Amino acid sequence: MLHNQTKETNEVQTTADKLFAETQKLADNGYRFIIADVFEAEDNFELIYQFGKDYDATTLRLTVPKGAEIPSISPIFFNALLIENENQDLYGLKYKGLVVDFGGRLYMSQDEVEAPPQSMAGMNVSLVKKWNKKADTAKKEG
Amino acid sequence: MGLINNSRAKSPWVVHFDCGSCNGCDIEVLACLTPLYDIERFGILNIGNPKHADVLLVTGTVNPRNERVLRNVYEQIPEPKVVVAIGACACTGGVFADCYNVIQGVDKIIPVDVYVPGCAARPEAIIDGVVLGLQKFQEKVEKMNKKAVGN
Amino acid sequence: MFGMLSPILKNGFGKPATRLYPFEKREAFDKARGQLEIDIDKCIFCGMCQRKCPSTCLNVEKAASKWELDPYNCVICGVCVEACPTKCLSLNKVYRTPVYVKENQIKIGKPPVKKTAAKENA
Amino acid sequence: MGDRRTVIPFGPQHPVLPEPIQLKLVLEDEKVVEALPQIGYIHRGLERLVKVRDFNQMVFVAERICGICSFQHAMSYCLSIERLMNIEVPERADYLRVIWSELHRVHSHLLWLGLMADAFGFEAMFMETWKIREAVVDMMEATAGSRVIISTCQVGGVRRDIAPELLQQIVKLADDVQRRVKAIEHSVLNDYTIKKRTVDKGVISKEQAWKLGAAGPVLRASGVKWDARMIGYAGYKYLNFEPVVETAGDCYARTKVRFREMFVALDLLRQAVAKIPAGEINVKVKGNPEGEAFIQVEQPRGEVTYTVKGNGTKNLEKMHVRTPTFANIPAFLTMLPGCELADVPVLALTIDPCISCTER
Repeated sequence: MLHNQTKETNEVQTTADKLFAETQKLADNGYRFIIADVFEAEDNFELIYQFGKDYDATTLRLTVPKGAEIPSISPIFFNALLIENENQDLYGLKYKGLVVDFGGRLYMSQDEVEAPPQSMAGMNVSLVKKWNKKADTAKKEG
Repeated sequence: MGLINNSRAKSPWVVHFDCGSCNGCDIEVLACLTPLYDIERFGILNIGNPKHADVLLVTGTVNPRNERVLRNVYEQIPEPKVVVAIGACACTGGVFADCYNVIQGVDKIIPVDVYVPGCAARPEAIIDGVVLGLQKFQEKVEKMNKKAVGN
Repeated sequence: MFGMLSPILKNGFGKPATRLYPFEKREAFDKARGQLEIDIDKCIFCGMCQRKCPSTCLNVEKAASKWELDPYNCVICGVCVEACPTKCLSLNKVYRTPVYVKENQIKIGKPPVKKTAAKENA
Repeated sequence: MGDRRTVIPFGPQHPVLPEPIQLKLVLEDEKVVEALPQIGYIHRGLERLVKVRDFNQMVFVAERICGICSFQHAMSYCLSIERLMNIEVPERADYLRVIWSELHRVHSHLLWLGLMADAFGFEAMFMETWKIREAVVDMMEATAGSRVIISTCQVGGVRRDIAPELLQQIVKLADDVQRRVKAIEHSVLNDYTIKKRTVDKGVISKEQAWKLGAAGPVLRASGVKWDARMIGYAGYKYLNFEPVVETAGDCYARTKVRFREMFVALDLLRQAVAKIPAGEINVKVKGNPEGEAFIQVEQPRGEVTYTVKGNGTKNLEKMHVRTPTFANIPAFLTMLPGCELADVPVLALTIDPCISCTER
């Protein structure tokens, strides 16, 4: 359950097909789009859309399998454009109908590194490795 | 030629390039220009054009996208030149050294002459760093003069 | 119109706002965080500082009784000082000066005397 | 028509903005028709660091998302972890958090004002505002030990206490800054040149601002009374204040909002010093965070949201930050069409861009 500072948000479970319609309903009720989050699991993504009206927040939550296309809500809320492009970059999600599509190149371009999956596979992270890396470069320079 | 190069060390112009710092070091570089620290009294002038500059101040972590911009700015500065890396991020990567989009230190991309530690580096340390860089700058000028005489 | 007069007079005749830094040095504040220092004799090489450090700038090797700091990676947060069980780490008030060449600070201490060994000797 | 169109890249290295961001501006003669941002020059990918740093170390990483509102980033992160772990922070720590965040707000707005003046070519005011700001920064150093990134927040409270004499000095500082900013306010808001360059430039209506998800002063300058501090996190629940609202929605209104916000912040400082109770400043944290939390906190640039998910280990599973500048870029893009090329720097500065926040 998602918490706000002071209270719990009302949460609506939805699916990828109904997402656009649900968002439209919220938009008609005077809500604004705040943020979309992605939680990555083994073979699916859990998407969370936050909407706000005054000091209340409403959450749309849906699960999509990896590789599935998700309808973009940027035609309704223009500000969803940046966050959806960011998710394309960082998680490899696919959005349908984005207003401006950077094609997964908002942060990183073709010849640059790819964002690692959230499981951090292929990233040199351990302390020991880092110190060895430093020593290696020192040797090369020296 | 010698006279011009000698006078360059007396009034060095700096160009500041932010590679991707958290703004902490940037505002300290700017703070050096403002009345309380006022490095202009040493003849140090901050300018936007790398072709006018002698000293390059680099702040922040380098990532593959701004690496090209950094190299471009560096190559446009006429010889002799001095590079000052400001802050932990520019020296080694700082807290972000383990991030996937961070190159650990500016010195992996361009030669760095002076390292200013600190997170964020204090204005006093930045002034010290520029002054230290100028000593090296003087050496480079002398080397260039010798070369010119030799030819 | 006259509103301008007071700042003009103040700026014209008052003391300059500039701190003449290299010639006049300001005293550091009591709480100022400068450089990390170690009293290596007190260190027991437990590696607590290394585990708590957010920027992985410390490296402690118990076998070689070596304590190593990369001062150019240190973000001077002071977490290691709070975490140190023997209080051998401290932050002084003097900021670290710039250098030409980055060098790690390596301190080699005496290997901690094992309690059991001490008992046997006694 | 076609040959009158030009694409002008604005940035990444631009004298007005110290930070690299690129805007591709499609111009028709001097008028901007379309704008497309190209970001990523500062992207570090620090949100993925949650996997290698434990939740206590992440405070210092979160703090370095942005050097200008560093304390508020650390505080928001700590608030979200405290929400997950159900930690009650001591009341004194709540007040100290307010004091440091309001000091940050004052210093950020002064910094912005200086940069804005610089964009106008108003060099003298740039120097004057930074001179005032330096007093605020000195106070941060006196209370926390460091000038901009003060590293005083931790999960469960704050790391350093402020002595009573220093608290009194903060009140003195507030009075002093108030007097000096009042003097500047008069000459800025009544200046003919500044009015000429800001009034009716980059107008965003109330509905637009709300729908575009604008945050902070941009939202409030358009007449929406929304301030995340009203939710009542940290010590704000004990203090009285009113969000600053202007209705015009143009650059002038945004400037005005920031001026008035500075006075509100100074007033909050005085209130907090007057009410601060004695007691502990932090509580011991046991266990690991588990669950999901969503936190909204008001920064100088607007509302930041933190979404964190913990899985019962010392590493979080996910942290996501939506920063105010990120939220304001769509609003900025809609302001641009119709304005002239020479207005772009001023428009860019009225959203108070902070690119290192935006890209993290």
